[in-house]
Amino acid sequence: MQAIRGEDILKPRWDPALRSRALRAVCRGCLGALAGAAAGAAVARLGLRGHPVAVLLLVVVPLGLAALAAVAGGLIVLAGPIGRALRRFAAPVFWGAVIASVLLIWGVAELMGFVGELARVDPVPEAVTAFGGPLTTGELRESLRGPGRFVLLSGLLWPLQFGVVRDLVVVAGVVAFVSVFAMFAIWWERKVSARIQSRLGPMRVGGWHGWAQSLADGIKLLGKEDLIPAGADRPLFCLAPYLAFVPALCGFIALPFGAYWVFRNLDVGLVFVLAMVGVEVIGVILGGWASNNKWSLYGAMREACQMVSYEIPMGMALLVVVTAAGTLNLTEIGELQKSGWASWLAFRNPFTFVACFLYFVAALASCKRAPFDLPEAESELVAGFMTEYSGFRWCLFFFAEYAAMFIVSGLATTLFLGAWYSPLPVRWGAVLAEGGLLSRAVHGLVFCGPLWFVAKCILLIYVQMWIRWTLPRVRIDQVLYACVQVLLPLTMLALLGQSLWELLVPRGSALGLAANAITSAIGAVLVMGAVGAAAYGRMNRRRLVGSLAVEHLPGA
Amino acid sequence: MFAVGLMHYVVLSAMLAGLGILVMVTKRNAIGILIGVELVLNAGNINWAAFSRYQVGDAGGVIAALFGVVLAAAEAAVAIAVFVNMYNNLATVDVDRASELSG
Amino acid sequence: MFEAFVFYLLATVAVGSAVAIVLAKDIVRAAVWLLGTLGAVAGLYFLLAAYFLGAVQLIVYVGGTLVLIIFGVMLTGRSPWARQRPSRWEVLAAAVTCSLLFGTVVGEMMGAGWAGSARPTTKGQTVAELGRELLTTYLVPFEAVSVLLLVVMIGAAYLARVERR
Amino acid sequence: MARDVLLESVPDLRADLDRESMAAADVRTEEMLVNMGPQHPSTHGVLRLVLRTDGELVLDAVPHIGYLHRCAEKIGENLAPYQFIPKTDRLDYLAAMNNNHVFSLAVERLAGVEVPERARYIRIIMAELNRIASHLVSFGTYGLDMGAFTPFLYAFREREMILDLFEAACGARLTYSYITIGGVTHDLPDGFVERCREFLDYFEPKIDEYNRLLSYNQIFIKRTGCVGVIRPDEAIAWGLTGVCLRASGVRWDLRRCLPYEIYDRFEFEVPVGLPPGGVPPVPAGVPAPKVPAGTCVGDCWNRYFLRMIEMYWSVAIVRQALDGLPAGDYRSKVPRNLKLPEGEVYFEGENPRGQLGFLIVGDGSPIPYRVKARGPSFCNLSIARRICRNCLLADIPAIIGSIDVVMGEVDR
Repeated sequence: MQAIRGEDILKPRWDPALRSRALRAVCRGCLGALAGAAAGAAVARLGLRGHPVAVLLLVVVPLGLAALAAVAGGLIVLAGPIGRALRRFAAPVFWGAVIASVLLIWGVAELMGFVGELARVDPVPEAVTAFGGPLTTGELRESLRGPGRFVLLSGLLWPLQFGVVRDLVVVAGVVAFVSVFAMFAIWWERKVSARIQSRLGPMRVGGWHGWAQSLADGIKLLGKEDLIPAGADRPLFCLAPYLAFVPALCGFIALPFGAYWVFRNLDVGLVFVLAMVGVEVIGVILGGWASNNKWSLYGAMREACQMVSYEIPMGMALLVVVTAAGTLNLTEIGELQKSGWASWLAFRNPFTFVACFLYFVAALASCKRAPFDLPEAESELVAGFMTEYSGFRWCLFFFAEYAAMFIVSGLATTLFLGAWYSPLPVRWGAVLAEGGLLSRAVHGLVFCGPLWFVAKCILLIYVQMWIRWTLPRVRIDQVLYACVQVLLPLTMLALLGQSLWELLVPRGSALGLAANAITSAIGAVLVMGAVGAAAYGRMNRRRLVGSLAVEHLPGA
Repeated sequence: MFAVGLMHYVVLSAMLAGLGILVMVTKRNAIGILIGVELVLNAGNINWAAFSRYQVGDAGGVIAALFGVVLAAAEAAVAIAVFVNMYNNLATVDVDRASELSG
Repeated sequence: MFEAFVFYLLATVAVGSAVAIVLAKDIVRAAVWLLGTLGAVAGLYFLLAAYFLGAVQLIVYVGGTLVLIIFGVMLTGRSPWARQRPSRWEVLAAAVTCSLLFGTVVGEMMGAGWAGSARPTTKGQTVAELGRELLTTYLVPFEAVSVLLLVVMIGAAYLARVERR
Repeated sequence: MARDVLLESVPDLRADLDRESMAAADVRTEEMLVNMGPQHPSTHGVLRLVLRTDGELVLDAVPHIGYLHRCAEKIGENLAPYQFIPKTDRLDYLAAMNNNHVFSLAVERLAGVEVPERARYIRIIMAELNRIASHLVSFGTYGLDMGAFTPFLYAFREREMILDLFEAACGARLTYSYITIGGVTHDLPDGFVERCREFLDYFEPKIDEYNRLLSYNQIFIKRTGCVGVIRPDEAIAWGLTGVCLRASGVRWDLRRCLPYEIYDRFEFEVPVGLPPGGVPPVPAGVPAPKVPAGTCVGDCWNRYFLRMIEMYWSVAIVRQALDGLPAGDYRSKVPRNLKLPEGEVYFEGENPRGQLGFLIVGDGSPIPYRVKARGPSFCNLSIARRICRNCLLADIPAIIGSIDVVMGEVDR
């Protein structure tokens, strides 16, 4: 019997006729786009005297399309060798893609910052609304240092001087990040759960540890039939997943990934993000209600109860930090924590330290992760509010869940765990921050930057996964009891204590410093303990999982 | 036309208030009436915020609007509690059938 | 121009959703349309540079009150009378009355001569300023609202309690 | 008999039932009839429960059965006993060895067949290993019912090894038909004893690991402690057997009370449900378990925990049986067309889920006149409606899971 190999799953099975047809279509498209670009260049030069908008629309866009078509054609021609190479070097390709995307994001951000700075040098308010824009392509070309005359590049950069365009680019980036992150998180959750359960998890699709599993699942889900139950409230049923997903996406508007890496630096950033986490619930409730299924309805009711109650302790735990920081602006809160480990707000005093844990528990409940996953408790409610969903809409609920996980982890990171700063004081790297591109990259890698933020968020998400695959689920009355009678009083006490602490213990006093030192030491011990436990488990993996290898047994 | 001023907001809020009253009058379901009340309160709040920005120029209007949001939330909580109670007793939330309350 | 565009967009969503509430037959649909109005009004607050108010609108109204309303709809169930419509002339009379009301209000306001300053203020809009005002100038209403919230909490809990054996 | 006395002390259950449903009816809230099953993740197959609910509160739960009915008893009236053995596999398919064992014993008792000594030991080894496998499934799926996925895979990891042992002995991994009339179908393969010992040494510490992972988890205790409590008199009145009976504090285990086969030769204890602070008996050398606070006798937690303790004792019995395994025949000579004498025999044995009984009526021909099975799952399930009343929706999987029914045996 021939074994099914993993790589077969992603192997494209080209019908030769189809392939040649696709190739012809792509070639035709490429040639057409090139011709269009040439005609456009002529028109732009002669008719419109090289106006930047005209150049952009008539030359750059067709050239881009031609390039895309050429790439597509190349992919079709080289599908075989590329596929083989991909299979052969799956791990390097995977990690190369990761590093390349990080570099790409960084490069785009640098360029946007560069053009934004240029546009701000000579602020002509009227010019912004006028057709031409404050910067011409010529000016851009002048300011670009380099040997060549970057006509194309300056044409590409030109639109970036408008805020709307920059916003659109960032929005596209956020959507892409959320989608890719959700797919990564789904794959990673499967790997984490597999390791916890002494399995391997996905190993085949894509090669290196099944890294393309989420991709394959996504394609499968997109191809699934979009079922709508007969008795369902059709419009609401269709609308609900978007109502769950869009707020989760909006939460990223005010979430700062770095000092300058925030879409809108809102003065009320914290309240806004919390509101977005809270609005997500509406989609879930409506989905449950519109499905016309009793289990879905149960899920919706549970979600409503749980969210409305857990938002209160969650908000209160965050208020503890807000009283310590004195602002709701997430970027400013982040900036407070740049002096290394001990300056992180979780270690400010005992009350913020406690609030950190309280927040985490409340956050688990509010993004319905185990042990608080009652709205979708599969052993009780089949799949809760998602019972009747399939395909893409189901996928959206999933994306919303992982986006919410990232948002609550991001809030915890920003407010408690030093935001985008590393445990090293950022002033140690002051020299690097002043230097050129490379030294700034090193600075971003070692001292501060979005990578630190994302890494901390992923760590917190890992903890959420770890909890999920370890603990059983609590009951609805226990969920509400834990909220109203345990978490709420504790957060209230923490808030009261924190307020008194701010009033009675002046900054820099001996008591304040001692509390700071002790809580940071406890935090360090906790982290070291976790690392040590992980290392111990890694070294004794075989023994912990099972000394009796399967091959020792009869029948194997 | 392109400059948005106070009047734009005032007219919008008047529209919302009118529609809110319409909802209150035409719905028989108690929760529908509550929705109408929320619309009217929102209309009022828009006025507070708009006047605060364009006419008066201090934080008073925004704070009044904040109080309005809080009051609306409180009102909704009590109203829903009353409706649930009413439903428990009368098995309906049709306000026309809840005439016992008037006695 | 941009501001006007956003304003008209949000105003259309708000009023359109409100009209949809009037026309909605199903009470859950009405609640969903209310989401449109509330969200658009929150957007208008952001446009008015009242960021805190906008965020509070989202967190309290959309995340709290609306959930409460939908919850109430679910608790009271789809009773046979929930869908019953008022008669046509009742709707007509109500619409005429409300249009008259709307016309009167707008007319009065036009006549009141509120020009509104051309340069809108940004004073007193940051969270810090709002907080200071709340705890100085508006301390008494603030405390009154706090007491009211407490009373509401107790009252709602008392009312909604179901007596079981 | 003691049973009759206890029965009289039980209040009239039907009157109690009506009073409760009357009281529930005058609360004016939306009551909902919810169909739980036959396709539902936590009804362990095709059990269907019709729940009358008020919000999260379950006022009444009516089990509906019969979705897996395969006329097993009627088939038994048309087949020779040795042909019926594969059908017994499919009753409680998680404990096929035990089913084979009890049916074989019933037939042997009716027809007076002698079983060689070695076969008796092999039968004990197989029955107890299958008890462990069955309890492992029960433990794993119970974790699943409570929302903990990981114990399920741990349990299946270990069960896999037992299945490997069974596969080595008889070639099958689920429906063995290994224990048969007059002995077992094959002798044990070479090296079986060593591998079995290796497995036991590996497995015994794992039970403590499970306890630390799930049994003593505070959330788990809160979910299952004092939920679905069955009083001892109730348990007897409703005819519960096995773990469900013992968890209520009734020390009744056929292996000890009416020893069959050669169970009287082994040292083992019969654990029962204990109040908080109680220490159930375990073999020497394993960490002493302790019943935590928040539980009470006869609740879901005790039913679950007894299975964990019983696994310890099953390991102990298998060890003793491996030590005492004699050489010799593995099967006595039994004629193909074994004539069943006129008369009837009813024999019960202790299965993982309770007492499995077979009534066999012979009429002098090779084919029995009547075969009747008493399935423990069926009898245990009967109390579900009684204890699923006025609990929360999330308690239903907890209670049904702790009763641990196998629908193949309920519907037969």
